[in-house]
Amino acid sequence: MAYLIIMFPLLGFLITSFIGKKIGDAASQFVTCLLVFASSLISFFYFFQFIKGSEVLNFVIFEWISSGNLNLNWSIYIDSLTSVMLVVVTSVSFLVHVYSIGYMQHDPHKPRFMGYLSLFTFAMLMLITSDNFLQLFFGWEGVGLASYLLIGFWFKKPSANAAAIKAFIVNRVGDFGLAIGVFLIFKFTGSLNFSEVFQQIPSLDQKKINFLGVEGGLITYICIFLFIGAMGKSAQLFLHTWLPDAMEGPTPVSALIHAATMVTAGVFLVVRCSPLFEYSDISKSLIILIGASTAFFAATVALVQNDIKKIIAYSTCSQLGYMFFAAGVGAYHIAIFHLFTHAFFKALLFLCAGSVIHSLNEEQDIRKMGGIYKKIPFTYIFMIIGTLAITGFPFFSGFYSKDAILEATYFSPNNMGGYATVLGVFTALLTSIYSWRLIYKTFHGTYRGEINKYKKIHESPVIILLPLFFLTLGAIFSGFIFKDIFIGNEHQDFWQSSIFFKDQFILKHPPLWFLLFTPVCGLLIIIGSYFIYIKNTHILENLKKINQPLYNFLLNKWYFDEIYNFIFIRPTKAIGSFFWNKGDIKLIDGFGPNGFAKIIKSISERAVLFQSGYLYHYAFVILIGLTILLTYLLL
Amino acid sequence: MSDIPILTLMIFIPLIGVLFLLFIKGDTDFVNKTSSRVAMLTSIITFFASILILKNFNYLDAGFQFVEQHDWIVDFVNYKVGIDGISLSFILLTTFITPICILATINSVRDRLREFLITLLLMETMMIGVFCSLDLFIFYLFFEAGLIPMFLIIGIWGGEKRVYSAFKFFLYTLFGSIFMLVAIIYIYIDAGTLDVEKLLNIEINKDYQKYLWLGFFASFAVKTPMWPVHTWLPDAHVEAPTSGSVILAAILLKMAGYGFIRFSLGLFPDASIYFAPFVFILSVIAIIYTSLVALVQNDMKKLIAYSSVAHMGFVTIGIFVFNKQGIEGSIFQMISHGIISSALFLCVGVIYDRMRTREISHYGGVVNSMPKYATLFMIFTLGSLGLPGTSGFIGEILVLIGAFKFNYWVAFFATIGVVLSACYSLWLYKRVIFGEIKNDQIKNLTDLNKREYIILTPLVIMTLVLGFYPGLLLDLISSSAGKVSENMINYMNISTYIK
Amino acid sequence: MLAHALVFYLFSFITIASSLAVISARNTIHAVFFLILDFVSVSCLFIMMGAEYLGMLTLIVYVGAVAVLFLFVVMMLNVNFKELKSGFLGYVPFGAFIGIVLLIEIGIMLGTWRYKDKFIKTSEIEIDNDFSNTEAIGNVLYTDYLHYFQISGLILLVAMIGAILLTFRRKDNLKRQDITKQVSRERADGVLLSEIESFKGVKLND
Amino acid sequence: MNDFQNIYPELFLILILLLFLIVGVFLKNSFIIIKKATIFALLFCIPIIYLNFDNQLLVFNNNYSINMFSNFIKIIILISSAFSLIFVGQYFKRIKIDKFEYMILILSSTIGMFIMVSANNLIGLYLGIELQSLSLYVLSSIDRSSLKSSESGVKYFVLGALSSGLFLYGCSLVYGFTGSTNYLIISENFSTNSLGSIFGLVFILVGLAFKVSAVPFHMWTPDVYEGSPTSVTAFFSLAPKVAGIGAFIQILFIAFKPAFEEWMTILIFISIASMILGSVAAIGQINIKRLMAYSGISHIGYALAGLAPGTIVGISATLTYMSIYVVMNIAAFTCILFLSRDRVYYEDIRDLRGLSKNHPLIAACFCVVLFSLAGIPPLAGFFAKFYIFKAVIESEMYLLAIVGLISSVISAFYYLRIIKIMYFDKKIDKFDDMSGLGVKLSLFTSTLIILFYFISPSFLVNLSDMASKVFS
Amino acid sequence: MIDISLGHYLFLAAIIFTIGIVGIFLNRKNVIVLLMSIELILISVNINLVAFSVYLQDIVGQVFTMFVLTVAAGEAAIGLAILVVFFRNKGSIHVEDINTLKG
Repeated sequence: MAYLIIMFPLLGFLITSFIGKKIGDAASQFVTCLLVFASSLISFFYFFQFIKGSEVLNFVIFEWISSGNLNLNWSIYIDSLTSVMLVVVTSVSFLVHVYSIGYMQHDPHKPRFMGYLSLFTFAMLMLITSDNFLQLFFGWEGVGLASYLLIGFWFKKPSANAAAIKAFIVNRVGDFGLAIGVFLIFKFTGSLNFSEVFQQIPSLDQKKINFLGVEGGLITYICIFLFIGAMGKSAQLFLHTWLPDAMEGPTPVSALIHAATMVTAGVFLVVRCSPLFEYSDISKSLIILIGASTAFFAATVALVQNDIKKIIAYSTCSQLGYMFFAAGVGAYHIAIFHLFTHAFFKALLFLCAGSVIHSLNEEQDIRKMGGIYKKIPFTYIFMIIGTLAITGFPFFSGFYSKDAILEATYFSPNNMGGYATVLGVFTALLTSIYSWRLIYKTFHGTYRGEINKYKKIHESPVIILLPLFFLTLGAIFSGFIFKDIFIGNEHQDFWQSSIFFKDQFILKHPPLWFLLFTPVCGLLIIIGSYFIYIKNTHILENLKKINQPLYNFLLNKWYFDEIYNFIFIRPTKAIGSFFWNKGDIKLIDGFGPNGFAKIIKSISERAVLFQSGYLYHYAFVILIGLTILLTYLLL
Repeated sequence: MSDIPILTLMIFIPLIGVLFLLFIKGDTDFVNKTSSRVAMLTSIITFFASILILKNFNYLDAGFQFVEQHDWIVDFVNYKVGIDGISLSFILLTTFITPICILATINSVRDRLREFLITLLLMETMMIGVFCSLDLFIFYLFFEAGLIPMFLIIGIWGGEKRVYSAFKFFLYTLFGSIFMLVAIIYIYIDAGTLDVEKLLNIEINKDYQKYLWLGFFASFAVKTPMWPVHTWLPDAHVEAPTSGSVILAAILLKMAGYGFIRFSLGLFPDASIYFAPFVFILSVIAIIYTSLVALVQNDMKKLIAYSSVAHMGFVTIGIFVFNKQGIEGSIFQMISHGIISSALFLCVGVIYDRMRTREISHYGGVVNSMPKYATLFMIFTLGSLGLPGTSGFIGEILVLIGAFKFNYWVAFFATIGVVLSACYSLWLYKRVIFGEIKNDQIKNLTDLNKREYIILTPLVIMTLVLGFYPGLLLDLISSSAGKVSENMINYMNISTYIK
Repeated sequence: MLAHALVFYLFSFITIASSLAVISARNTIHAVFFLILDFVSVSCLFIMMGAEYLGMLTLIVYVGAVAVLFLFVVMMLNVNFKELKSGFLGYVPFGAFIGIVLLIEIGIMLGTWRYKDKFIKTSEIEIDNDFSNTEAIGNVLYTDYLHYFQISGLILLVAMIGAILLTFRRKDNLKRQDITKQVSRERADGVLLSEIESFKGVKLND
Repeated sequence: MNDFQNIYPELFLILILLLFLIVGVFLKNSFIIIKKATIFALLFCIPIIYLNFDNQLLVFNNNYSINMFSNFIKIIILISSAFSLIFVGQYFKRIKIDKFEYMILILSSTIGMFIMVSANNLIGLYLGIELQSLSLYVLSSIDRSSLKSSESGVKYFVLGALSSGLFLYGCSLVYGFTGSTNYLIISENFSTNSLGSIFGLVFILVGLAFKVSAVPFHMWTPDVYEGSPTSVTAFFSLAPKVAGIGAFIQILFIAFKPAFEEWMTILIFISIASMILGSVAAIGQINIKRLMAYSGISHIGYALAGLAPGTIVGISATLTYMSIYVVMNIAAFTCILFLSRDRVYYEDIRDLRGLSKNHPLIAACFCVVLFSLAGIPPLAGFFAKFYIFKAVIESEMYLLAIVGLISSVISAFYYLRIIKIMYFDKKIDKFDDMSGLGVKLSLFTSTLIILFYFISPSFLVNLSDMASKVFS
Repeated sequence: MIDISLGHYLFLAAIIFTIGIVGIFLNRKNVIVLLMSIELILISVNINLVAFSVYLQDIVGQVFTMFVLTVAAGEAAIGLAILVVFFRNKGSIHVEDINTLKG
C-alpha cells in the first residue's frame, strides 16, 4: 500500500503527460485529483497508524545504485516523521490540485499543469520517504525541477523564465552543499543509508578532518554542508533570493511548493538528520543564527512590499526561519509542528491571495486594491482566519507552534538562544504588522484600482473556495488537536526514533509575561495597524519620507539581488567571456594550433623563398651542407 | 557460440555493408533510397550482433571473453580481439548510436548520401575495433583510422568553416597520437609483445613508465579532450553535420576514456598514480573553465561542445581516483554522455534542419510551435545537467563520490562544475525554447516528425532507464571495473608502503 | 730532385692560375682557352708522375674533344659577351668564405694525415715496372675491369643518343634529297593534265 | 669471363636496349610498339631475377655483387620503371614527345641503377650513377620545345655534375686513404682515425644524397620535378630514389661499416633535415608536381632515418618503406597524369576542385593514396612509417623518431589540403575520361595494394627481412 | 719544399677543386663557364687519383681516371646538348636567366 502513495502521483503525471491531450482537460484534472486524493487517504492511514504507535516501515522497491561499497535502493521508508510529512504533502497537494481546477480555468495547458503538480508531489514524496541520502537527493532535485517547471509554467513571460532559472540555480548552489555533505558522510561511514549512517555517528564524534585546508570536526563539516543544502531549498538568508521571484508562477504553485511543502524540505532534512546535528554545537548555532536572521530579515522586507504574493512569500521565508532556529535549539519536534501548522495556514493565505487575484482579474499589486471585502466575503473571512493563525492569535494553530518555538529558544542553553529569542519575538510583532497591513490594504479602505475593473470583481467559484474551507479548518484546529501528540510531554511516544535527542528535551514553562507578551502585542497591532493603514495614512507617508533610505533598503530587499548580480553573475559572465576570448581563442588557439600553423606557414614561405630558381644558390646550399658536415666531423 | 568469431564478425559487418553500398548503381533517388536502407540494415544487424554478445556475456568474469587470436604480422603483432564488461558497454553504445545516426542522416543529408553512409559505417567498424582490440598495435590502427572518415564527414558535409575545423581536428588528434605510437613501439621493444592480456600481467620498467604514460596521455588527452588541448572539439562539433557531431561526441571522445582505463591504468599503474594530481588539475580546470566558457557561447553546438569538455573532465577525474566508484562512475558518465550529448546534438539538428542557423539569438519561443520537441529537449537538458533520475546523475555522483574519497579539493571544484552546468544548460534552454515567438520562421516550425521521434525516443528511454535503473550498466561493468580498481589500489598500497 | 720540384711548381702555378682565369675570365672564349691551358699543364703533371698514358689521354680527350666541344658550342650559341654582369652581391664574400673554409678543411685533412705504416697491401694489380704504363693499364682494363669498360661504352652510347635526341632537328620546310623517292617517282605523280578555263587561272597543289 | 652468365638480367636489358635502338631507328612511328615491348621486357625481367632470387654471388673480382638484397631492389626498380611507362597513357602523344628514345633512355637508366645497387666497387658505383644520371638529364629535357623542360634539364645537369664531382673527389680520397676502390677492402682498411677516409665518406655520401634528393642536397628536385614532363617526373620520383637508397645501403653497410658512428651522424642530420624541410616547404606549394617533389624529399628523410641506426632491422624497414613508397607514388602520379582537359595537362592543385563529383572513383583512389602518403592507418603508408620508427626507436634514437613523427603530422597537412580541394571545394569542369587499360590497371592495383596491405603485411616484411639479412 | 711528395699533388688538387666549386656558385655569367668549373673539379679528382695510384703503386687509380675521363666526355656532350636546347628556347644562357622554375 505504501507503494501506492508514491505511485499514484507518478501515475497521474504519466497519464497527463502522455495522453493528457487525448483524454481532455477535465479528465486529466479529474484523474490527477483522484489519484492524489487516494494517496492522501493512504497517508492519513499511515499517520494514524503512527499516532497509535506503529513500527517503522521500510519497503525496498528495487536496487538503484550498486558500486563497490555504495549500495542504494529505491525504497519507501515510513516513520512518524515521514508520516507527518506525508499528511502535509498529500493533503495540501490534493487541495491545491482541486483548487487548480478552478484557478487555471482559462489556461490552455491544463493537463500539463496538473501533470507538473503530480510530478512535484511524486518527487516530494520520494524525498520524504527516502531511506538514504541519495534518494533524498533525488527527491530534492526532483522537487527543484518541478518547481522550475511550474515557476516557468507561463513560458512566454520572460520574468517567469528568469525566475525559474534563478530558482533552479540557487537551489543548485544549495544542492552543492548538500552533495558535499553527502559525500563526506559516505567517505567516513561508507554508507548512505540513514540508519547505517546514524549508527556510526557517535563513534565519529571527535573525529577531526582537514577539509580544503581548514581543520574542523567531521560532523560539524557534514552538518554545515547539509545545512547549506537546506538553506537553498528553504530559502534561508543568502540563498533566499529565488523565493520571492518564484511568485511568477501560478498561485497554486506558490501555495503548494513555495509555502507548504517544498520549502520545508530543508527543515525536514535537518530534522531527519537530527542524529547528526545533535553532535555538532557549532552547526546548531549556525542554524539558529541563520534561521533567526532570516526570520527577521524577511519580516522587515515584507513590511514594505506591494505585491500580495511577495508579501506572503517573505512571510514564508520568515516562518521558515522560525522552524530552523527551532531545530537549531534542538526542538526538532516543535519545528516539525510549526511546519505542520504553517503548511495549512500559509497554503490558506496563498490560496486566498490567489482567489483575490483571480477575482481582481490577475491584479497582484495591493496598492490597486482596497475595500473589496464585501465583494468577496468568503475569501475575506478565510484570509482573516489565515492571518490570525500566522500572527499567533490565541487558539489558532500558529499560536501553539510559534509560542512553543519561542519558549524553546528562551530556555535554550545555546549561546545563540538569546539572539533567536529577541529576534523571534520582534519578528512576531513585525509579522503581525505586515499581515494586517496586507488585510487592510487589500480588503478595507477605498478601491484604488481602475474603476471599470471594480464592477467585474466577483467571488471565486466553489471549486476554489472548497479547498480554502478545508485549509481554514486546518489553520484553526491543527494546532489545538495535535499539539499534545507533537510537542506534548509524551512526544517521544509519537516520534520514537525518527527524531533523535541527545539529551531529553523537556519543554519548561516560561514566565507569564513572556507568554502574554506576543498575544497582547498582536492584539494591539491589529488595532494599531488599522489606524495607520486605513485611518491615518499620513503617519505612514511621513515615516516613509523621514526614513527614505531605510524604506528603499527594505523595498529593494536589502539589495541582495543587486549585490549578487555584482558579485557573482556579472563576474561569472565576464570571466566566461574572458576565458573564451582571451583564453581559448587568443592563448590556446593562438599559441597552440593556430600559432603553430602560422609558424609552420611562415617557415614554409621562407623555405620556398630559398628555392630562388638560381643555380648558384642551389650550388651554394649544397656546398654549405657539405661544409657543415665536414666541419662537424672535423670538430 | 564459441566457434563463431562473433567479434570479428561484428567488427566487419559494417564493412560488408560498405561493400554493398559501393555497388549500388542507378539514378540519385534510387541510390539514396537503397543505400540508406542497406546502411540501416547493416547497422541494425551489427546492433543485434552486439546484443547477442551481451546475451552470452558472463557478467561475473572480469577477464576477457570471446577472445580470438590469429597470426598477423609474424613475430610481432597478432590479430587479437576480445571484450570485457568495459569494452562491451562501449560497443553497445556504438552499435546503439550508429543506427540512430544513420536515421538522422537519411533526410538531412541530401548531397552524396551514399558516401556519407559509407563513412559512417567505416566509422562504426573503427570504433568497434578500438573497443575490441586486445593488441596495442591493432588498437592504434583502429584508433587512428577513425580519423579518416571523421575528417571527411566534417570536411565534406560540414558547415561554413568546415575546412578549418576538419584540419584542426585531424592534425590535432594525429599530433597527439604520434606520441602514443612511440610509446607503443617502446613497449614492444621493452616487453617483446603488444598483447594487452600479457602486458597487463607484466610490470613495465618503472623508470620508463612515466614517459610511456605521457606518450599515451598525449593522445588520449587530445581525444578526450582535456584542457588545454580541447579547442579542436568546439570547432569540430560546430562544423560537423548532425550525425557527425553525434558520433564525435558519443563515441569518439570515449575512445580516449576507454584508453585511459584500459591502458594508462592497466599498463602503467605507477605512472598513473604519479600523474594523478596532474590529471586532476587539468580536469578541474577543464570543468570550471569550460563551463564558464560554455556560459557565454552564442552557438548552440558550441555550447554543447564545451559542456562535453566539462563532462569529460568528470570522466578523467573518475578514472584517476582509482576506486571502484570513480571508475564505474566515469564509465557510466561516458556512456550517459554518449547518449545525452548525442541526443542534444540531434535536438539541435532538428531545429537546424528547419531554421538553418545555430545562433541562439535567432531562436526563442520554440515551445510555442514545437511543444513535443521542447519536452524532449528538456529531458536531455536535464540529463546533461545531471538531474537525479537521468543517467547523467549516476555518472556524476559516482565520480564525485569516488573523487571525494580521494581528494577533497578535486571533488569540491568538480562539484562547483555541477552548479555551473545547470547554469549554462538551463540558460540555453530558456533562450532557445522559452519566451515569446520572435519571428514568423519560428511560428511556422513544425513539430517533430515521425522519423525524429524514432531517433529521439530510444535516447530518452535510455536516459531515463539508466537513471532509474543504472544496474543495467553497472552490473555489466562491475567485475571488470572492480578488477582495474583493485589492481590500482594494490599498487597504491605497495607504492606507499615502499615510500 | 730540384728540377722535379721546379717543374712541379711551374705547372702547378700554371694550373692554378689558369683555373682562376677560367672562372673569372670575362670572355667565355678566353675561359675555354684557359681551360685548355689547364688541361695541358695537368697532363704534364701526369707525365711527371709517371702516368704518361693518362697524360696523353687527357690531352686527346679533354683538349681534343671536350674543350673543342665547348668552343664549338660557345661559338654556335654566339652569346652576347658584352653584357656580362660584374656586380657582386652581398652574399658573394660569404660564398668565398665557404670556399676558403672548405679549402682549409681539406688542408687540415691532408696535413694531419699520417701515412699509414701498416698499410695492408691490397693492390691486386701492382704496377709492374717491366711494363710500360700503357701496357699496365691495358692489361687491367681488358681483363679484370672488362665489364666497366663495357659500361663506359654504354655510357658513351647513351651520351650520343642523348645529344642527338636533344639537338637533332628535322626542319620540315627544308627541302632534302630523298633518293628512294626520286627513283621511285612515276609519271602519274609528276604530271597533271587539266582543262583550264580561260581567265580563271591555275591552282596547283604542291 | 664466366661471370657474365651471372648477370643475365643486366645483359638482357642491354640487349633489349640495343635491339630496340635498332628497331626504333629503322621503323617509323615505332613509339607505341617499342613502349609496349619495353614494358613487357621490363616486366619479363622480374621473373628472370626472381628465379635466382636467393643467389649470393660476388663476380668480376668481387666487384659486382648479386644477392637477395640487390635482387630485391632490382625488382622494385623494374616495377617502378615498368609502371612509369604503363601509367602515362596518352601523355606522350598529347605533348608530342612520342620518341622511341624515351624508352631507350628509361632502359639505360634502369641498367645504370642495376649497376649502382650491385656495385661492390667505387668505380662500378660511379659508372652506374653516371649511366643512370646521363639518361635522366636527357629525359628531363626531352620536351625540347618547352622552356621549363629544358631549364630543368640545365639545372639537373649542372647540379648533378657538381654532385658527381663531389662524389668523385670522395672516391679519390677513399681510394687514396684505404688503398682500394673495392668495398670489401675499403672496409678492411678503413681507419676512423684517418680524417681523409672520413672526408671521403662525407663527399661520397653527399653525392649519393644528391641522387636521392635529401636535404640540403635537394635543391634541384622541386624545379626539375616541375619542369620535366610529368611522365618523366613520375619516373624520377620512383626508380632513381630506390636505386639511390640501394646504393646507400650497399656502400654504408659494406664499405663504410667501420665508420658507423660517423655516417650515422650524417644520416641523422640529413634525414631530420629532409623530413622537416620536405614537409614544411610542401605546404606552400600549389603546383602538384612541386608538391610531390617536396613530399618525396620528406619520404626520403624517413627512408634514411631507417638506415641511421645501422641495424639490419633498419635496412629491412627502409626496404619496406621504399617498396610501399613506390606503390604509393605510382598511384599518385597516375592520378596526376589524369588531370588533362582538351589535351592540356593541369598541374595546379586547385584544378582538382570537385574531382570527387566529376570522377568519384579517381578521387577516392587519390584520397586513399594521399592518406597513405600521410601515413594514416590502416593504409600501407602507415605500416611503412611504422617499421621505420620501430627500427629507430629500437636503437633508442628518440629524437629522430619524434622529429619524424612531428614532421609526418605537418606533412599530413598538405596531403589533406589536396583532399580538401578534391572533396570540399566546389566543382569545376570535368577532366577527360580516363583512357587506356594501363592507366586503370596501375591505378587500381596500386590503390588496392595500399588499401589492403594491412591484410597481410608480413609478405613484404619477410621479403625485406630476407634481403636485409645479406648484411648481417 | 724541395721534396715533391704526394701531399703536394693532393694539395694542388684541393686548390683546383676549391676553385672549381667556388666557380660554380660565384659564376653568374653563362652556363658554359659552370660546365668548365665542373671540368676543373674532375681534373682535380684526376690529379688525386693518379697521385694516389702512383703513391700506392696500384694501377686501379689510373684505370679509374680513365673512366672518369670517358664519362666526363660523355657528360660534356650531354651537358652542351641540353644547353643548346635551352638556348633555343630562351635565347640566352645567362645563369641568371635560368629561373623560370622556382618556389
